[in-house]
Amino acid sequence: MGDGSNLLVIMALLPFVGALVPGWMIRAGRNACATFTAIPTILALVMLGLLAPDVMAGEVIQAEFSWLPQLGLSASFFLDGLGLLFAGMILGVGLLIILYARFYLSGEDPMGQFYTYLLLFQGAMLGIVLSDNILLLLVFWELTSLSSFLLIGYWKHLPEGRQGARMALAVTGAGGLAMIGGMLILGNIVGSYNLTDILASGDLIQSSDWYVPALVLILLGAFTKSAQFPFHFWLPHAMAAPTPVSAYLHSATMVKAGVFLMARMWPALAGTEIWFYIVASVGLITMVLGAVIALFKDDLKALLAFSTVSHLGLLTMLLGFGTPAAAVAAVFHIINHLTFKAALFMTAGIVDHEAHTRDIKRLGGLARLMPITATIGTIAALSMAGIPLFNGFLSKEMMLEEASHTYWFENPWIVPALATLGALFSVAYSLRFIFHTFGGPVRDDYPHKPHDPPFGMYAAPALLAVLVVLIGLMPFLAEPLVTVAASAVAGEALHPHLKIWHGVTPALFMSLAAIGGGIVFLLIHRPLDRVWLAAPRPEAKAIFEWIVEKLAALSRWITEISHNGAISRYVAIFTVASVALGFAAYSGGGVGPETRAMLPIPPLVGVGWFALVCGVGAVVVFHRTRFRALVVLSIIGLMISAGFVYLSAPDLALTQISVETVTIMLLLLALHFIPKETPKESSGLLRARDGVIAAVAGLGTGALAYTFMLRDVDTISGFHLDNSYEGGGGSNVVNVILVDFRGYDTYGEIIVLGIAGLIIYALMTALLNGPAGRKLRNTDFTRDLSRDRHPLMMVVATRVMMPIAVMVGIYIFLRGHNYPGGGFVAGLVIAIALLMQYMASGFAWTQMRQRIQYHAMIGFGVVIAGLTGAGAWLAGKPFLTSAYGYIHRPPIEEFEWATALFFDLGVFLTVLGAVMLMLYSLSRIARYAGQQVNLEPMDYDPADRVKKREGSE
Amino acid sequence: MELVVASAIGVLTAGGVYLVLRLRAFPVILGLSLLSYAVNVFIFASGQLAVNLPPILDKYGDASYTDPLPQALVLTAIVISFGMTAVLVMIAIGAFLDSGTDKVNISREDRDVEDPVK
Amino acid sequence: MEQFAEILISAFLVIAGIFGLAGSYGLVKLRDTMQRLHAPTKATTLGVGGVLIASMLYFGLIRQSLSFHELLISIFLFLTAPITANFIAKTFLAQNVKPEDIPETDRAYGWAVYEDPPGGTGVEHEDQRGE
Amino acid sequence: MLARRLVPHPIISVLLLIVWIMLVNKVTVGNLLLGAIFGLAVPVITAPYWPDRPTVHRPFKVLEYILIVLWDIIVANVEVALIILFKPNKKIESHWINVPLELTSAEAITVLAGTITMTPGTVSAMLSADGGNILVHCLDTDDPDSVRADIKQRYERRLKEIFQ
Amino acid sequence: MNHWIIAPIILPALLAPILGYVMRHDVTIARIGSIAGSVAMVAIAAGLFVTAAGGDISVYRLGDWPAPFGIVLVLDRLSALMVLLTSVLALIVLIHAVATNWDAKGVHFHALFQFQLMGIAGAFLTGDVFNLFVFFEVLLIASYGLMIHSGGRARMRAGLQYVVMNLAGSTLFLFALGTLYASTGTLNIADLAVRLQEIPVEEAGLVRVAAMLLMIVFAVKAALFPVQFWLPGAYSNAPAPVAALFAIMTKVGAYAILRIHNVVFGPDIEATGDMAGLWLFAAAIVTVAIGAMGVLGARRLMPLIAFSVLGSMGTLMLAIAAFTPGATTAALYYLVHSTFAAAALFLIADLVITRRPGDTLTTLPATVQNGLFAALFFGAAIGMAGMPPLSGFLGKLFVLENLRAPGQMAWAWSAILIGSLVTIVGFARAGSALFWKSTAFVLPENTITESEEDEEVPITHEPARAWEVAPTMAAIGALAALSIFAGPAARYLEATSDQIIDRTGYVAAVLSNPDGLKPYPKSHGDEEAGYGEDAAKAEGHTTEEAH
Amino acid sequence: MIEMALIFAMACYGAGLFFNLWRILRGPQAADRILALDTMVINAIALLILYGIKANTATYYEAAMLVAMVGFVSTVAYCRFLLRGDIIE
Ligand code: NA
Ligand code: NA
Repeated sequence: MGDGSNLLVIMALLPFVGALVPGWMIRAGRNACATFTAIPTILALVMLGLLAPDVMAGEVIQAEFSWLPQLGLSASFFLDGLGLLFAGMILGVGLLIILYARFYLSGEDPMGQFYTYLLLFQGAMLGIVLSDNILLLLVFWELTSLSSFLLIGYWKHLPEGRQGARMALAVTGAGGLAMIGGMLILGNIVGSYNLTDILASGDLIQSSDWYVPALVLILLGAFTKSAQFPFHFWLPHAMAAPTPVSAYLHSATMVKAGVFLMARMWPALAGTEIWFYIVASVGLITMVLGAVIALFKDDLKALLAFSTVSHLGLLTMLLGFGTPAAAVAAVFHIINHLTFKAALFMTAGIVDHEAHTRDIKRLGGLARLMPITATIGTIAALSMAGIPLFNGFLSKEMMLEEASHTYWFENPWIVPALATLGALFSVAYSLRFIFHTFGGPVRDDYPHKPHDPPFGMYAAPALLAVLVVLIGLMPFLAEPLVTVAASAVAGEALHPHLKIWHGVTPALFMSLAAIGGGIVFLLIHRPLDRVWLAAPRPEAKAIFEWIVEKLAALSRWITEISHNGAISRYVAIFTVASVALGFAAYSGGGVGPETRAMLPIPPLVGVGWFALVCGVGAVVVFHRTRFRALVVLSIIGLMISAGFVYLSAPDLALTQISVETVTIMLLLLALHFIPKETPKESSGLLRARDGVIAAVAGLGTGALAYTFMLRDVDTISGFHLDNSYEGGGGSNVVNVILVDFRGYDTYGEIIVLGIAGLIIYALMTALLNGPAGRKLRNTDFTRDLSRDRHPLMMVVATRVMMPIAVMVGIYIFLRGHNYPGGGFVAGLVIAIALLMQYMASGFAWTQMRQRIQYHAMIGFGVVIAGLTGAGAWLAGKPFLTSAYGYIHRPPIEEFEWATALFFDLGVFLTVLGAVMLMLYSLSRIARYAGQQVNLEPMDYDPADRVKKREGSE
Repeated sequence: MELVVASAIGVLTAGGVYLVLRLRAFPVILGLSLLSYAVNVFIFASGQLAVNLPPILDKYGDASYTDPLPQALVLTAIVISFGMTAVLVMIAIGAFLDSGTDKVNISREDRDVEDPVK
Repeated sequence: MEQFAEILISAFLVIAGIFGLAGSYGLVKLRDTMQRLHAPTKATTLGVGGVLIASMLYFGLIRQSLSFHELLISIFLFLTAPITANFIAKTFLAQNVKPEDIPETDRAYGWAVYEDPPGGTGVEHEDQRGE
Repeated sequence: MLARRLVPHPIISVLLLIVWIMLVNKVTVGNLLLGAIFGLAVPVITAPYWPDRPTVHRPFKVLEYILIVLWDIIVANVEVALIILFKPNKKIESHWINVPLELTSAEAITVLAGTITMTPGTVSAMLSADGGNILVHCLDTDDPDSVRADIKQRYERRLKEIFQ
Repeated sequence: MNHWIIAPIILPALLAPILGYVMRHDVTIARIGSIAGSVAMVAIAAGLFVTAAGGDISVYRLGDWPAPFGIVLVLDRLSALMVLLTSVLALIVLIHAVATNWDAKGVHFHALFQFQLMGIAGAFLTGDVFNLFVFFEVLLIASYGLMIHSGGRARMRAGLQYVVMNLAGSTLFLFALGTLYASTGTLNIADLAVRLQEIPVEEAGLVRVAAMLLMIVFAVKAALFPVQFWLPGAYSNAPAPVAALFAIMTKVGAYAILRIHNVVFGPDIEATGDMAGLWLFAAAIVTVAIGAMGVLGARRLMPLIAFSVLGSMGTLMLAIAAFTPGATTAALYYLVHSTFAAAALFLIADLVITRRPGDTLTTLPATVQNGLFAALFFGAAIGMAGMPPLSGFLGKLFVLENLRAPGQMAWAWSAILIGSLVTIVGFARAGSALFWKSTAFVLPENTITESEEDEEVPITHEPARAWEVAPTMAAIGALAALSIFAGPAARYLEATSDQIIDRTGYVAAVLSNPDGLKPYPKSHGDEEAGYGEDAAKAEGHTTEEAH
Repeated sequence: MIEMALIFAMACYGAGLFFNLWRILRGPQAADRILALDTMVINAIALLILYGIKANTATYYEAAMLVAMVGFVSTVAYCRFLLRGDIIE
């Protein structure tokens, strides 16, 4: 890459870098801000100037950086004639706008923000015209949508601004997304996203099956951006933006992006029938429609906006014609439209700024009050009208010429006639702009007395007006630029000659007809206006907003109906989906033959099964009477534990039965605070539905289990059986799996418990400190059927049983590695023993005698388990590697130790701590709820009676 | 025997699902407990069912044993579901105390109307 | 000897079975809750006791491995059965029986379920006084 | 005092040693030693929950009491089993009996209540609020007073000797 | 063996108890400890990332047991990436929580937070399906605690629903695992992959059920239709920083599908075929639609963001469902992107809604720093909606580019593009109401005080300090960085995707047990050797340990 | 002979389970249900021990012991719930 490439890249990025400036410089004042904002633009212009000679000489300057090669996205830029033209416009007008905005924006407007957005937009726009990679182009394309959103919504307090911004974003955004699709298809056809490659593959593209979808999607992008029918409606509403924005985005640059894109893709996409019929037709319709509407707009900016729509239609139509001459006309008109339309917007802005209104009906006679402005405006408007000697005339003549020999479905009249009609309306609204604003007598009812603005404000439009005249008189000045640009569009070298007089051509007559007709229309504007106002016509904004609102309402309806907070339904859907998809999956395969005979069913097992089924049925039937449901729940736990015993799973039985008990305790504690009954509220239909879902789910799981139980597979557990004793030092294989082979699972499992303890404690704290705390204090939860809280008999029995239970706990803990048991069950046994103590003597009394904090116990447990596991690192072994050995030292004949025991100790402590912390938290809530606290271990010790009697005697 | 276990799993699942679909927190908790029984037995059954072959190694004999791995998995699952149930129970209490209702479904009115604590 | 042991064990098992069945049957047969309370707390206790003794004898005499851990379960049951019965009885009384329907204590204090113990039922906890 | 702190409940310690042996189900020196260690250690942990240890005066009386109760339990079971199995419900005549107590030790009252529950046709339903009476439910009797007298004579008297 | 592999799990697992039990009385110390731990976690994760970048798959055999008998941790590019992503996100969220004082609004925040990290890291690193379940539970239960952190009426009830739904999901997980073990006899992912290759489709009924149920389980986590219903309620009622952290939680589901349904049930496996892809694809399409509609129809900011998360999960899943290397690369890119995008949105939402009464999108007076918040919201929103210059746009292009299969393209493209449009419109409406319209709005004097009194969450009118804004900026910065460095990122992700799809490499690494492992196999089975010593074995032929 | 006696005893306790179940489901008083459940637990203990004899193993003894212990605790808890509302006040 040469110097030119570097310069090109720097130029492309300058506005983005520059966007950082205003936000920072605004602290130095508004003048400094504007000045420093201009600098990046000026620099970029200078660079463009440096590059221009090479481009004018026919060279294409390229630069490429890798960005996301996996996608085919690279940061590639190139500068050819078309790019040069547009870059020049973007930067040149940009500079003028910066100048103009400095004077236009009032003191309350955040100028830093404005310039930041403006430069962001400038960068995005520049990016579009310089991209040599269509994905990169898409990036910049979407960026223009975003930055224009910010600019249109700049006056955020104005509803029109917000709505206009959203509408512009929605419409251009939609087009942009369609274009993404189109570009991706296009890239796929060509096999490259590089624009240069794509432009060279026109034939390949146009012969592809995917040509039409790609074309349509890309055109959607272009049409929305360039406000082509039927997407034209957003543009006038974007006029809510400050006038500099309208002048810059909505006349000079952004709306031309669509036109640019069509011009850019011309070699690749244009020239086919479908291209002609879509593009030219849409352009033609837009041109006429825009012009007609413009005539009846009273707001100066709206008038100009629809005029812009019309002119964009004109450009689109020209590009749609697909001939080199039309390309030349289009390029030339792009330049001319830029000059007069930007000048007109700025003029309108000045009028608004001075007179405090843009309503034509409230204006008139300004020529005398602000002659400079009037002069500028008149020159520009005459150009817009296509009056000879101004530049607009030249390109319009070329357009009419092209239209005059264009056939539309073999009809030679339609296109020229409509083109003339468009030109006619164009003359009419242009003249209306001049005469109804500046002409006529001076009025005395302006909202504000207008004067010509300071030089800074009219300098920019004045300069443009000068250009209008210059090009109008000496079109050859523009010829080199038009030549390179048009050649770039056409993809071949063109040699156009721009001149004022073309001789007596059909175009001349069409032009004359337009001017004459235009004058007539202006004269009869008043009655026409009445007819227009009386005629029913769709209000695009209203329709758009109606559609968006309806879509939003529909979305809201669907969303809220489906996500209505009914977890029951969510779970029902989840269940049905699981069963259905599971079944679908199953039916796609098959199962092998049964490989195992069924085990016999002893009668006792049948009894247990019956009790279990009854238990489940009873829980379901009794579930409204909550306590009763809890009682029958115990049957199920008991039967399952018995089943585990019978089916060779003693460890499971131990765990199941102890967990079951603690769970019941928790549920009982919970039931204390919540309603004791469940109201009957689901309808019969709902219950039936749930019944069916439940039955299907039950059948599914049952059948699944039945299927796999009769089929053997080879499992990895043979290894565990083989290595448990020698490798893990224990003969209870289940325990060795838990603390060794899969000790890591157990580590996770105790952490779950520890977290559960923490959450419950945290929740309790949050509850007591929140509104629930207040409520608790005012609610009496006590059932208080009985007046004895801590009966003597229970206390005494517990005193004896406590130590025994602790002993059992120790025993279960120590033997776990070799026999059923282990840290988890031991922890629960001790917890249950403590629970017994709490039930006997009450929480307060017991807690007072409790020396170890449960928090600490959980912490120690988790840390001990973790450190035991990490201890293996000392031996260079992985986490949780165990060691074991035997101590032979009389009188203890053989004492076996294993590091797994320490791990199990961690398990034990965590379990105990977590369970007790849960109980503690629940009990704390109860105490908060106004419960009395006991200071004695039992309600009344009869021995006290004796002591008292003795004392009194 | 397999039929007994499979049907027990089915019944437990059905009961559990039915209760989980109820509208109040308490039956939902009961339902989840039943489901947790069901799934524990289900995993347990994924090994071979065997009578009187507990995986406690006999140091001196060469006995055969049932598959110990599913048992270990079930143990882990039991403990985890205990922790989960405990948290769920506590949150149910919290939700009830905070909002005055133990409905599990949150209706539009619940979301829109901010009734202060009574 | 073996023969005798078998007879002994079988006898215990049969007796235990009968008592166990009687206890559970009583639960169904008897008229009201307090009556039903008699059945299991007695019959079942001896039933299980019989089973436990049979088990001890079986492992001690037949399997020649002296076993007495069954005793522990017996101790447990003997310790807990009265407490259980006591609680169930109180539950029944508190829910279903008015103080008038049972004999009075003929002393200063009535029955525990209906009357506070001397000295009341504890004190307020700091939690209730607010934090 | 230190001894009391270290061995808060000697009887419990012995009991726990026995429990340990029952648990491990194997009498070896090692197990005895381990059992002794735990037997001493566990009561130290649980001692706070049993602040005033009861005193037992006559160990032989304890043995005698246990034997009597065991015998009565067997009798009770037979009697109740017969009532349940063969007596028509209509003919079963239940009674509430108020038994005033002379015992004042909580442990003694508990043992008495337990004994009542385990023996013929009686269940101790509750105590009075100050622990001075036991409410007994009698399954089937035509003479409630004799039942009360029996309880006081056969059990309370012996317990009084043991505990007071 | 590289012990650092387990560090992302052990570090928070040891730190959390200390935070929860020792430091629970002093919030300052807890904060220092927690942040220090999280910084260390980022460093460790970065180290692991570098280690894995080379392409070697490191296996950590817990307890020194050989795979598949013990549990192994597997560090490959994917797990390293996910752990790094988690730790960076966590640090950002943690700083936000501390700076905005969220952590002090309830107890045990830091302990739960660290446990949450442990669970997530554990899920990403494990090579065992049951262990995956265990760590799912760890991360879930920690998330329950975080979800209801600081309490409140709506949060509590939403929390209850969140727990119920996830318990249902966990139950299904266990059903799936039971079926899987019953039909394959193993739990190790690599071993499952080997065994699955052997199962002919005529006998694959059970494993197919297992595969499908597992997919549903993961879909619940990833919030895919029709099991996505829980997400909006949960995320919109969680404390906003927690919701930001949850951005990674949905990714856990996505990760699991990427891992399990590529390595074990890959589309080229005869037994399961393209079953997963088909269903995932359909579900993802609907999810995108639901997300977009939710964004457009939202009345409140938090649900709006939650629905946008749904939509992004749909897009992500579309890419995952293709099960091709290119689409997987795109999926990974989008995964990283959408994590930070969601986090950024929730964080900025937190800054805003703690300064106004509630998060309704009705107009209320502008908050302090309206302009700053608006800018941050704009940045985060264009990130999420997939607009340039942030990474969402590239991610979207990337996904679209790789979904070109016939029958796939029309649906996927329409869904993603139309979904984007609707999302953009939705965000524009919301942002306009929150930040633009508010500038023109003044609430009548008396109403504001009244509504403030009722609020459970007190409103602050303090401007956000630098520390409070920095994490949001960092998240948006991550999006920018991901966009600028898309090339290098995609290179790594491409390699990652190749590694994911290369089942053989994974299996070989996991099942090749070096000598010197503990149990000296008294070989299991009749074949002399233990389990697959090398790739050759893993790759193809059977491991029939006929018993 | 022992075999026969075992089967007899098991049949007795098995039948007992039915009676317990009946009473649990039938009530009518909560006390009845608790009582029946407690009895069922005790019957289950007996069955466990019987099964231990039949299977000729002591492995299941711990289960019986644990059932005895937790059965008591849960019975007390059920009663306390009805009596006092809060089981560990
Ligand atoms: Na364990
Ligand atoms: Na099987």
